[in-house]
Amino acid sequence: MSDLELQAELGLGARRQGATRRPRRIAVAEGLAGAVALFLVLSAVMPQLVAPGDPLAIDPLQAFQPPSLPHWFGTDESGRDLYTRVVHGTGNSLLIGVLATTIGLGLGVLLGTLAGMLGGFVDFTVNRVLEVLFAFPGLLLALLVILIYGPGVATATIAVGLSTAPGYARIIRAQLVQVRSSAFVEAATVQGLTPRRILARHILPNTLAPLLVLATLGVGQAIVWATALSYLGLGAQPPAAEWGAMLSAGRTYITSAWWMSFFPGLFIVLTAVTATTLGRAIERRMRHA
Amino acid sequence: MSAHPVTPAAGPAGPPALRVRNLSVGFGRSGADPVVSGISFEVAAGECLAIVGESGSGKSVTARTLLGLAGADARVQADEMSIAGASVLALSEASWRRRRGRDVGLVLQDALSSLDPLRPVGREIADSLRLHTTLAPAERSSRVLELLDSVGLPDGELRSRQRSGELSGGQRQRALIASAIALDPPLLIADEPTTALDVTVQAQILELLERIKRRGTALILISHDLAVVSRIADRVAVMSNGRIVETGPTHEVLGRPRHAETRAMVAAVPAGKPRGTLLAAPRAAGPAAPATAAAAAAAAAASAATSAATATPRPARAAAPDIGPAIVLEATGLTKGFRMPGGTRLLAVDDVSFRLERGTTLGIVGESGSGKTTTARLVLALSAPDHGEVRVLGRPWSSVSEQDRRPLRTSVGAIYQDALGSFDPRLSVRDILRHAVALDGPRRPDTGRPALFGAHNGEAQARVAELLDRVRLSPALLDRRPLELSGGQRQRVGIARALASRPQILVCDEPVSALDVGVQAQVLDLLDELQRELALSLLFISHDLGVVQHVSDRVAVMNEGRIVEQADAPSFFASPTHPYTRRLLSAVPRLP
Amino acid sequence: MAEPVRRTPALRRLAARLGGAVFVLWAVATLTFFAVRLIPGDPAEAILGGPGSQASAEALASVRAEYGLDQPILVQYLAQLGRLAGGDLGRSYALKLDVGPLVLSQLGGTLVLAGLALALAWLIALALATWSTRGGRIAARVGSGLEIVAASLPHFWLATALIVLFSIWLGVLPPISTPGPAGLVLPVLTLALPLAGFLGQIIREPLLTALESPFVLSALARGESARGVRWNHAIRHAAIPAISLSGWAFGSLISGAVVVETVFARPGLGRTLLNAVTVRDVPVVIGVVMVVAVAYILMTLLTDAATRIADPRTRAR
Amino acid sequence: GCTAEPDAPATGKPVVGGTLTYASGDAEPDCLDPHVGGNYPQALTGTQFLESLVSRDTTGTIIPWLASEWSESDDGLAWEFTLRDDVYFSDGSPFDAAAVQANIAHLQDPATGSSTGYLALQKVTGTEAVSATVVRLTLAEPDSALLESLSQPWLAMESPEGLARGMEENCAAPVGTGPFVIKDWVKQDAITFVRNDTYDSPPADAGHEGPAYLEKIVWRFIPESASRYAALQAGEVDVIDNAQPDTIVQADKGDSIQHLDAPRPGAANRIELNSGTGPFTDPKVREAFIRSANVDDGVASLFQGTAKRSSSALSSAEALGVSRPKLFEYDPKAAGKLLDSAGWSETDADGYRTRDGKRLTVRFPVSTNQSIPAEQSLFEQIQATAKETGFDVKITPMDLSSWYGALGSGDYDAVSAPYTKVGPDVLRILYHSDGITPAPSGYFANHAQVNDPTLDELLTEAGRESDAGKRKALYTEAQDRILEGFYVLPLYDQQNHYLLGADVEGARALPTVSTPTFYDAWLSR
Ligand SMILES: Nc1ncnc2c1ncn2[C@@H]1O[C@H](COP(=O)(O)OP(=O)(O)OP(=O)(O)O)[C@@H](O)[C@H]1O
Ligand SMILES: Nc1ncnc2c1ncn2[C@@H]1O[C@H](COP(=O)(O)OP(=O)(O)OP(=O)(O)O)[C@@H](O)[C@H]1O
Ligand SMILES: [Mg+2]
Ligand SMILES: [Mg+2]
Ligand code: NI
Repeated sequence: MSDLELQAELGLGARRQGATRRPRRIAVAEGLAGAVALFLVLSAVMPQLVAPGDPLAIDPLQAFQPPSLPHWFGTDESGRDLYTRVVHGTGNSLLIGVLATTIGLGLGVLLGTLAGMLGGFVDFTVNRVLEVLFAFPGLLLALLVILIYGPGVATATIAVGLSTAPGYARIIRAQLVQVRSSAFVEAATVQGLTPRRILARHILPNTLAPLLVLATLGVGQAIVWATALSYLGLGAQPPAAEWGAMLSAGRTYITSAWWMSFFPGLFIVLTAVTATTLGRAIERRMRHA
Repeated sequence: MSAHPVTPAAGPAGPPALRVRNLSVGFGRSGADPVVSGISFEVAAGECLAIVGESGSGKSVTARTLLGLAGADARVQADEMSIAGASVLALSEASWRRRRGRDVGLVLQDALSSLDPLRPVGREIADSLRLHTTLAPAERSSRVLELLDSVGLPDGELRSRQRSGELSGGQRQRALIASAIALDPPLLIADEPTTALDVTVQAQILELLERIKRRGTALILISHDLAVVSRIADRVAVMSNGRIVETGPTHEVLGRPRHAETRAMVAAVPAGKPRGTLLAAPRAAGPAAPATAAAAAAAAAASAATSAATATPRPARAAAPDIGPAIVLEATGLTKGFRMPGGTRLLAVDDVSFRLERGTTLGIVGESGSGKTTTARLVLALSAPDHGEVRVLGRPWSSVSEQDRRPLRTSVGAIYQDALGSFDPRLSVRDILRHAVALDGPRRPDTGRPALFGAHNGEAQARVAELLDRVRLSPALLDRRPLELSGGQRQRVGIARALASRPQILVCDEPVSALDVGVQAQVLDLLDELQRELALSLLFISHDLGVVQHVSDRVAVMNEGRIVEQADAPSFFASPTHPYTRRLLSAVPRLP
Repeated sequence: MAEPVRRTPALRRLAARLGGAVFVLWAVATLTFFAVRLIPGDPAEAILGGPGSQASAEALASVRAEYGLDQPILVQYLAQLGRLAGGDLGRSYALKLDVGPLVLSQLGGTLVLAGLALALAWLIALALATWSTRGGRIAARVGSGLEIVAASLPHFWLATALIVLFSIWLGVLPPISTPGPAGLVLPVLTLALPLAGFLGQIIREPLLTALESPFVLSALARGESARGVRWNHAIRHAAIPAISLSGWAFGSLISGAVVVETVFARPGLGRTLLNAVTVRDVPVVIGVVMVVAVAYILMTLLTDAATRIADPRTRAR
Repeated sequence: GCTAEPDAPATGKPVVGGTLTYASGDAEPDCLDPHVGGNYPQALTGTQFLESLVSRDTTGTIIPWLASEWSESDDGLAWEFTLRDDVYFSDGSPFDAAAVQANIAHLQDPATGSSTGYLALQKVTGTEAVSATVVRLTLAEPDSALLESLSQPWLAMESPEGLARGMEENCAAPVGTGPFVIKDWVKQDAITFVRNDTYDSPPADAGHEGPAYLEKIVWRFIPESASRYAALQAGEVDVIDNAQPDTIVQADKGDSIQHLDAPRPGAANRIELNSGTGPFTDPKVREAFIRSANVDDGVASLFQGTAKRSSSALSSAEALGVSRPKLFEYDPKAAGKLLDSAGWSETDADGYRTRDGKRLTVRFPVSTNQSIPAEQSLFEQIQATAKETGFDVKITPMDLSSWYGALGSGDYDAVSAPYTKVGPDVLRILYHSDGITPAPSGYFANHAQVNDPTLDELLTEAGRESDAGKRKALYTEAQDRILEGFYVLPLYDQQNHYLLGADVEGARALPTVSTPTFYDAWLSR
């Protein structure tokens, strides 16, 4: 597959000629996503405000309570309030998502920029490296990282970040190559701009702007990824209130206490959906801007 | 304004092939203005009705409506709409489907993309047969071959297996026509069938349409190119703003246009208008009032011109300032080859030499793929020639490094066919011009580079305003981005940007071929005016001979990478020597 | 304008492909070899049954000698490469089996799982995309909403939900993999749904674009039905980008298989890998990685071929 | 319902034939020969096709199996076993004295890499075939645990011809005398056992004679507990092990699933406190930790009545176990005082005790392979309650190798490790100071690093004592020393719950190490 296709597939940089279908107003879905995002960010930054309880406080006699007024999301096997835990887990989960995406993007930008800008041998080499990385399924890469550095939030974050990097790198490289050969860059040359100025003023801004969109899309996926690692016992460690860990703990009791896995799962899906929706909205706006 | 019903001047008895009375089409909310409002016309068998009009006047919408394809959100109303005497106003989707292709064929405006790029064209053509006949596959294929042959595509065996991407524009257009006439529909609608083609191919298509008409098919030809229309249409209906404003036999409407709209259109056709003639009517000259004396004079002359619909000479050119050499641009023996995937080499430019004198225009014509753009890129030093050399203002240009070239870059400006693509999509018009102005502005003492952000100062702003004024753009557009501008406005911003560095040479690669005649006229006028005032030298590349004839002092014809003929414009058009040139010139349709 | 079709000589292209494949395999082997060296723990111990066994110093030494673990790392690396070149994946530390046959025996199950999931994902994505682009605005919203949600579902959560729904509540499908086709349904669904959401998102845009394109209008003008337009023209355009992403999707399916095979107790590469990783069975890890890399390369070849068939324009490149 | 009590006679007439599917949540063994290594998963599978010299009944009495009788010499340094003369291995070779010799030699051969069996035979110095059916073992010193040791599946008898095939082949399909024979082992998927049609050597407490009823056992590995239970519910499998507390409760409520509760013998599940280094070198701190942990409520809520709180170092399956509930009562106040007196009197901002500016941290590596989820939750609860007293318990879940690594390097203050062995001799393995020195691989069993000469003496003495009364007294005293020294925090018996489909009849757990046997089992469908 050519890089341009890859990028077109991901709906990036696609500036359809004459596309004047401007989104007229904020769609209902986008509004909802915005509200959920606000709630999530608030939960991450000031969990005490959203759920005043202690996420680690146990109460064995209150274990396995189904959702009720005092316990909106029910309680877990140690009688901890699941609503409190889910809210307090937001920060952790979002942090994993954001950090992993940052790592993946950072590495992707580095590799992609190297390949896209220097071209020639560097491009060739980086492309081969990416090909190799692609041949490692993501989870495998993550498993290796975790094997070497031991399980935990930090490792899981790094692992997820690493395994998403090749995808980002390819997109960035494709974007760069496209921008570099675009007519407006040639026009700038004809105007007499120096290469460095062309890079700073035209190429980089036009390459990196779409990354914002990628990032929002990536955060959701990274959280889902990290959950899979938690499920395999390689992610966040108890009793930390991390969604993936909670979900995987809840799975054990799925037949008797559905709420233990339902609510953390709901929040994971909600976050991923919110991030994706917002990312798409931003993308649409940028494309029509 | 009242509707002008169009009735056939003469025709065989029986119901006309198509009759439309008081047709209106609107989109979206019911309160919105209709896009087509109350038009009426009819066409008889063997007759050709041309619908002309500026871009956006509703021509294509009308065509689609005649096949019930106006769109899901379209509101179609009419007193009558009948094909071969049968009303098609309230047809179900299924009955429409039975008629489309059989009773009426449509050749879409976007000829180049109207065939599925993933399917062999033979299949596309056979589809009409598959949908409406019970022919066996083998019979269909043989019919496809016949059709291809009848539209002038020999080698049908091979062609029918090719996909549209593997065909040239003209071939595609013919294949598309073949698919539309597969069932010999009594009515054929052809929407801009020649717009995207170069003259030679255009001539072939027109011939084909004429043949179809002679066979007794009723033909509706939609075009904004009056020259094309004049060649084939029996009657003309002029659309403006969704209405038919004028109608009548072709020679009458084009020869003695009554409506202002029609007169402006006729005037905007550059072909045959001598150099220095104003093309655009003043109302199209942009929102800003002419600021310079010359412009005012031009405007006055223009109104005179339109009233008479004849060529009016404009003020004489400014005397060329007496600085530097008289030959501003010189190309000698330029050669550029490309390696093809198979390992072969394609000589896109082959031993091309020319000289551009100060204050004059050298036009380069040639059909598609003849190497015009490649030549322009060599001149702009966007790619390096394999052999040969380009000199600018007498100094070496193509043979030096980009760094050494940079100081001279300000002397060479460029205007591109795809104006939109040549702008950074993130920048507003203000930023684009400001950056351009800064390059020409004072240089930083330490680095010798332009003091970029000095562009915020008053002087820079004044220059931006001056540039805008020059290209007659309203300052209100300053904060828009290129995507939010019309084609003509974009092209003007492009020109303003090119002028910012006070260039002496302007390289224009197809600067108007994406524009419709009206806008094209404005841009050509503007270039002409700028040349007069600033003594610009223009390298003007186009495949439109009419345009080139209008703007050039000297003309070069390219064919397969070579310049086959080069001469002063008047003698060139009067007495072409090279056979290729003669063929080219004879293919150009002209207004009567 | 007409671009003449140029074809690269098939042989040369094949050679380039092969060269690329060999490079990727070599790099994957090298990377894995050195990465597993970084894993803490003594391989000799792993061979002797893990650190829980009370292996004596002599036993450790003899195992090191037997497996060449006392050699300098470069020698071990070269030996490993030599073995790999000869198609020998070595011997499992823990299972005391030859890795080649072991991995091959597990490969079938995973390939069936991933292949079916890929096919099902395609089916769902196409069905959803065509359904939701035919209906009005609401259908389109619902369709793209479903796709986003499906793409965000963690595999193991989905697996659990499916088990609860189909095995425990409805009692129609076995919750673990069984020899018959019934046992495949839930694992395949689990892998396919998120992928379908992903593919659907990719298909939707080009499908809409294609449906608005002039060639569709011209087909309609020929008398083609809405359905005919969709299936004869639009789908193919919409599918091209997704086809070329299928190679990548296959890789992600292998990742998913680790989870799905664990949940549904299916034998397969994923489970083998996870087990091998937890007991530090280095040869098996390398073996699985190599096999997956080969499968990925083949899959990429396949998707490239599929793209060529679906989109003749790419043949010119 | 809880119908399948271990020795409840099956109702109705047994049906011959049928395939029973067993779903194991334990790891798939690398080697099916339990001599090699010797872990519980091997015991589970081994029980189906291997047999031991002796067995044990539910009262803890050793009963005949492949050996019909035995005798100990007066000095306790020699044992003679009389073997059944009508038993053949499934490869057709006879089971005789030479076979026993070969097995013991195999277990003691370092190349075999036996761990459990090797330890159990530590005192055995020689074997001698007195006749074809009488074998004599000579010991370096008296071993009161010898019979118990020999009853374990890890010391089961395998065909000498089978052993001679070499480790690799033998691991794939060891040959025994048991009621079933390995037909086929598809790695990562299932082992298939088929009936041994010539079988007739059940242990003395079996329900019938002759071949087993079942035609075939399919032994699957389903690591996911939820999947396992769902499969049982759906009827895809007939028996599951490692059942989750909540599913056991559910099963007990309904009629469609039977429950077989068979706690493992040997040590109880417990947290061992490292008295060798770190804060727990101080007995007061150990006691404070134990007092600060609210185990009762946790066990009650997490296990929902399926497990009882233990206050003994030994499993309740061990007749000689001693319980001291008073020592392990939750008493945070007392814990606080103890910490004060031990010098951990300051409290930092986070509420943790400090001494000389150092936080009272308890490093607690947890092996995810060995601790079921409920147990890990219990640790979290202990962590939470201990925090109230001021302990900063750092739970670190690890995979098995890392966990062994952490133990080997002494990087732990508390640890929980199961240990299954028949008889109280397990105490010697776990708490004798010999167990502090790690093997070359880093493995050692005395995680609490108890180094008490008096205790050492008691344990050694008890291991030699063959008089039941004296032996009991010695073990009681030893256990008191261990419990009163606050080296361990007992939690509950090692859980071993099997759930069976309603149509599985006659299955029971062998009272040795509580592995299930399907010799008497049949399917009533
Ligand atoms: N589906 C639609 N929905 C809304 N507006 C439409 C639609 N199709 C066309 N229009 C509008 O109708 C007007 C007439 O369009 P039409 O395509 O008929 O112009 P035209 O005369 O063919 O112009 P051109 O010469 O550029 O092809 C334009 O303003 C266009 O924006
Ligand atoms: N970068 C390139 N690589 C390979 N071939 C090229 C390249 N650029 C141009 N060509 C080929 O060179 C020939 C001349 O192209 P060029 O763009 O100069 O034609 P043109 O006269 O501008 O045609 P048009 O009127 O269609 O714009 C064509 O056959 C084209 O395919
Ligand atoms: Mg049109
Ligand atoms: Mg060109
Ligand atoms: Ni009028």
